[in-house]
Amino acid sequence: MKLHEYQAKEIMRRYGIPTPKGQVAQTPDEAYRIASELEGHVVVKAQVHVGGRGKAGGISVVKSPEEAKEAASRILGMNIKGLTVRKVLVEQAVEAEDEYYLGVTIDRSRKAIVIIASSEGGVDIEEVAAKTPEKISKVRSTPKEGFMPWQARALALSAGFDRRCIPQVGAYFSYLFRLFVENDAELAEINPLMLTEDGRVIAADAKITLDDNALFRHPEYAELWEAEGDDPLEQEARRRGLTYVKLNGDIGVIGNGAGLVMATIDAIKAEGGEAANFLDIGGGARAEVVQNALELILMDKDVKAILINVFGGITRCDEVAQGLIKAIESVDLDLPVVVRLVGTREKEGRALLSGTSVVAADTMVDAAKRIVAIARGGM
Amino acid sequence: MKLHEYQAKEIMRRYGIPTPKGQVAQTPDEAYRIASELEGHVVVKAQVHVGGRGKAGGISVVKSPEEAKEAASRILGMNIKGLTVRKVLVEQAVEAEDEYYLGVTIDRSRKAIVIIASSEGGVDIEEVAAKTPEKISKVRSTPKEGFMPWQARALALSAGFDRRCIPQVGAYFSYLFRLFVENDAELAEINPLMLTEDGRVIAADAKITLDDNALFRHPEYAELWEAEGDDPLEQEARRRGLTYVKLNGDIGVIGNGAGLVMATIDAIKAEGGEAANFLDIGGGARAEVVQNALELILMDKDVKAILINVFGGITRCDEVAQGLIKAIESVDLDLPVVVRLVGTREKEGRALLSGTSVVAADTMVDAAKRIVAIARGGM
Amino acid sequence: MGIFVDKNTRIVVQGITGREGRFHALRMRDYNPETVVAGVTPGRGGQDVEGIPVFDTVSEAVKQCGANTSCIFVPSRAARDAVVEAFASGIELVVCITEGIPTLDVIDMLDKAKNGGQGLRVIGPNCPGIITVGEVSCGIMPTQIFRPGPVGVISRSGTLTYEVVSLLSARGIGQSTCIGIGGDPVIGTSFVHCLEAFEEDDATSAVVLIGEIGGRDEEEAASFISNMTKPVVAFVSGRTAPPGKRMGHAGAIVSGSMGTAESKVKAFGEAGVPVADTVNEIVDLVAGLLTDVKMPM
Amino acid sequence: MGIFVDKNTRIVVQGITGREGRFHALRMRDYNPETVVAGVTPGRGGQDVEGIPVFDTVSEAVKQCGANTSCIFVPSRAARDAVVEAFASGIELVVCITEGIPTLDVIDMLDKAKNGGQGLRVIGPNCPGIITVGEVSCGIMPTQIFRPGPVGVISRSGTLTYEVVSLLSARGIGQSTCIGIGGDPVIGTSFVHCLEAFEEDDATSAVVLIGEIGGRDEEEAASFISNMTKPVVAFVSGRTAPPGKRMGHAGAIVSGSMGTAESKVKAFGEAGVPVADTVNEIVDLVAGLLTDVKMPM
Repeated sequence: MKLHEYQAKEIMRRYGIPTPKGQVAQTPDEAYRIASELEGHVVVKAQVHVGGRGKAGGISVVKSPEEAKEAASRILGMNIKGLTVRKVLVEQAVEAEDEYYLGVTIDRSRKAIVIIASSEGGVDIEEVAAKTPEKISKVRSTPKEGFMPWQARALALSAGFDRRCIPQVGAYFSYLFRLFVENDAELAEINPLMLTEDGRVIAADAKITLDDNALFRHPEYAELWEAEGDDPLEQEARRRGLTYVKLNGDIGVIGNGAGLVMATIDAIKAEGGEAANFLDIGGGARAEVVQNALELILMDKDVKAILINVFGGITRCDEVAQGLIKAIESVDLDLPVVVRLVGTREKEGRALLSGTSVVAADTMVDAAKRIVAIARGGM
Repeated sequence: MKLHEYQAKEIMRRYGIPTPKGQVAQTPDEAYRIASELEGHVVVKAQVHVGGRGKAGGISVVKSPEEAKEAASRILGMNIKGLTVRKVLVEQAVEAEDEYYLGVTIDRSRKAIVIIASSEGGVDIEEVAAKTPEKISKVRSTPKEGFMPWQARALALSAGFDRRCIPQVGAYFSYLFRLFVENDAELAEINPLMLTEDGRVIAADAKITLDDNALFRHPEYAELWEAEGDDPLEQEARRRGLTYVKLNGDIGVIGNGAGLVMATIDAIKAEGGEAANFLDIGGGARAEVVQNALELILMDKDVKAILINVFGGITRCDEVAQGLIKAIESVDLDLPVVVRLVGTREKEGRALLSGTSVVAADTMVDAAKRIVAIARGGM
Repeated sequence: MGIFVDKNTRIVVQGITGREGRFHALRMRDYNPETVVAGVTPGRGGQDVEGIPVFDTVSEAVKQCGANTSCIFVPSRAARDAVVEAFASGIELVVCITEGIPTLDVIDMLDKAKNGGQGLRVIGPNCPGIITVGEVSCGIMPTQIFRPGPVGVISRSGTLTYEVVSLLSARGIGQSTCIGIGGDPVIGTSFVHCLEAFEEDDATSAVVLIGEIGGRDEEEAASFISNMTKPVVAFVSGRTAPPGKRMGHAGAIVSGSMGTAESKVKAFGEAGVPVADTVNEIVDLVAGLLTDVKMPM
Repeated sequence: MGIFVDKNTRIVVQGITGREGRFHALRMRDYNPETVVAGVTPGRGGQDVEGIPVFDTVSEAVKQCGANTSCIFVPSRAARDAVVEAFASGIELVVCITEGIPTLDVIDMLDKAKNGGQGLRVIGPNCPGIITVGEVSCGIMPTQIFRPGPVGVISRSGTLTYEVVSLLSARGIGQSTCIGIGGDPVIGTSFVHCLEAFEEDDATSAVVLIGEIGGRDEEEAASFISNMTKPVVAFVSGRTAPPGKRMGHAGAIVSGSMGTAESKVKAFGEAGVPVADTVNEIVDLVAGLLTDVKMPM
């Protein structure tokens, strides 16, 4: 789960990492009020889960509360890469003498937490890694080992941070690590970390992504979780406990097992079609889960045809078929459906389906071919 | 810092350890109100930092809110081993099928945390250790190693806990360890941990002592810290930042260094006297600290004479003497004072003191002799 | 023969009294009755699950029944505890079926396992387990789709693997060992570990590797394969997945420019590994390879 | 000669730019200019303290100045970090002067030091340091009270130790090494460690042990002394301390029946160790002993 910048900064402040003074606003008037409590230049920043806000016009530096209000009215409601801006962060602008990068994330290959520092802040860290890898320093740790201030100082020194800010960065970096571990983050990033002329260090931008699997340990984030995701279908899916991703095509896809569903979507693409979604109903294929999934797919007005791909595995295919038929009937489906069913008692399952409007397919490739043909040409 | 039972139980509940339903009361009426929200038998327990409450009549099991009120009026204000009861905990009585002991504390010799379980609960664990050591199981760990539920289950099994409660005890014991580490405790103890007939496990009594040195990490306990200690002089000492313990005698003692002060008190006792306090002013002997210490000693109406024992060490004795004289003058002292001063420029220091009413002594033993003579016989 | 598990594997099922644990413990025992020796559920020691003795601790299962492998079905919040207990009690291989374990718990349990000594291995978590065909099944794979044969199968997914195995079996191509390594970002046993073992395994002549988007496991595998003597066929699912979205598996996500299908397909290509575009093509490629290599079965 | 530190000790002072650190670094250098080689204060690298170079990290002090010992004056909340940094950077002995460190921090830093390898030692925390008379002072002890000689001194306190040393020196009895092991509940070096070293030290003929209430260090020492060849005189302060009260030192507390002066005095008595009732008596007992043993100096 991605947090908004303002939420990430709240958490960072709680851990003792300084951030610019400011607050989130949902209306231009609120932005005016917040800006009038700040001095000098003020930044108004769109709060959306997408990169490149600045280039899209989602960030404005202004000189007065009036200008902050104007900027907020312009940015609120703006569409950035398909997402509507509903909140802006209004905060004190910081004059930077230097900009750094601090990040903590998971190193999948090394099965560890990796802590990354760079003297090149304010730009995409992947680009820095590609172009000037010598400007990045990394160390790895684990929840048990921890990350102590002396390690943080050594890391910052080796990344070329100004010596003046070493004691502060040492502290803040170990706070960031603690924040990462205690909140079960996947990413906790400060970019840029600004060094001001008077030697203070401030998190000017902040990103935190939390591990969805660990939310049971963090009931305080349950509300954010509810509201997460900008796509209403993805929100609905979460409410229904389904693993769903909205895609751009017109063929609804349901399958059991993430790899199988991905492969199915790839197969549709290979046949010239476009999947409307990824939807994994998980192991087995109980009727009520299929029904739940079908209901969700039908809420997507882009969907013109549906492909159901189930590998029965341990379950008997005739039982799966019965479940599918029941589910399809219960949602009163009038879109064309192709079903592909494999596993124990496969033939019996297929026989059951033959008595319905559902088209049965033999293989995944066959199923993909049929559904694409249907979606392209009608039945 | 010792916490009261009701405070310890609040923390335990926060960590997921079940405790009997109940609340703390400061008046009989409050006790009535709390008891009327509970069912069946209710316990009213004095909240004082001293063992043997039960034997002293500080615990009552009652059957109605009226009885709870009566018990509270009897217990509130009661004096138990010199401490006045100001609060009672009113809570649901628990019917126990079995009683266990769970404790986490510091193992000084092994430089580790020790986790102790015993199937003999509800009695003094030191006694169990002395009489039936086979009924106690221990393991050691460190903050880094932690204490996982499986270790807790193995410990409880080896201590002879009923198998039914193993899953719960496993969880609660690891919570207790986490509580211990996260709150910088010196002791976190559940005694007894009750197993009810229906297989539930409840912390019927709870003790937590916190590490004073770690209070900077726990601002939430600052208020408790202020109010801690039942002796008003010890409270005043804490406000003044002095290391002070009230004792039973009439000779006020001030020294620099805990070992030196303890030895001084021992020397007074060996000469037949009794110290009124332990007071360590720490390294060096700046005039303002001595003044602060003298002011505190003078608040103790038991004090008839004062012994000041300072080992100058690095500091020059003449400077210390000047400081002492200034401090003694500033508090307008009219009690007899013996000063013993050692270190660099010892003679010069003693010469300075000879011009005052202060009695100078050569050695610690000599100083003890003199002050005891003065306190016994007048000057 | 085969890798990691064989007829000498002795399984304790942690979480055996749960719905899943019980069901699959019995299915594993059906596959080879010798291999399932005990179950563990704290508080249920002394009971049994259709004759399989249940203990309160893994330690008892090791001491009394000689368990050397644990198959874990406990809920995700208890998984780290179960894995660490297993290794601390003398278990050498943990197959962790449980899904939804927080990543930091996985890192922590692997860290503690590593400190437990050499030769300890975790397969998974969030995996369907492992089967050495004809000898032992440790996990939840549908055993009836497997046929004995010379092809090792490694995969990050479950049902997609069954799909491929079914197609192989249908074409008369049997399998030596099939491992689901799991779909989480951090897993105990990577493709490379499996490839190393298959390279040494006399029963295996060729390997099918079923990868997907996310991470760099496939790229590292490609680089390893270029030094292998045995042929490998690869498949990568998620080619059309949008960046920044988790495709069901917690680990199946393209982050920035990391973990794309293109990168993986390219790495295999550069290492000379044939990459199938469809599941059917996997079988064609394997069939082609096997005509060139010695077939031990 | 002497134990733990000698003329080859090379000290880095962590926290050298603080008031205490600076003052004592200069005094230690006064005692033996060879022994103080560097200081560390993060962010102050490149500066110097009256000629002592200051670095940002201990690692630099080790590499550039050959430091092998650290003397720590940082604030209590930074102490754990400083100690762990020292060992991770190649320091072998840490003398931790800092007082008021949370006990769990002490346990954690000793745990991490232990994992750093064999031969690492922490003296303290909350201690006055160590002096090998005539060779090196590492800490805050008033060096002018010491005289070279054959008596090793170990103590849990500061000023009480100076008192005893002053009395010894005044009687013409010199000291080999004097160690303040610290007054906290958990400390790195116990009485037994020091006794082991004194037993092996050619420059030491007898030992004075100054204990106090709390813990079991004195009891363990008593049991060790019964197997020593060198004579030991003991003193225990706090005989009249009430139970359950901390007497200034965090570790000086009688808890239940644990840590009483009686228990300690009894243990020494049973081990045949003479126990002085007053500080003056310590000196009398030592003087008596030394007429019986060879005096190397």
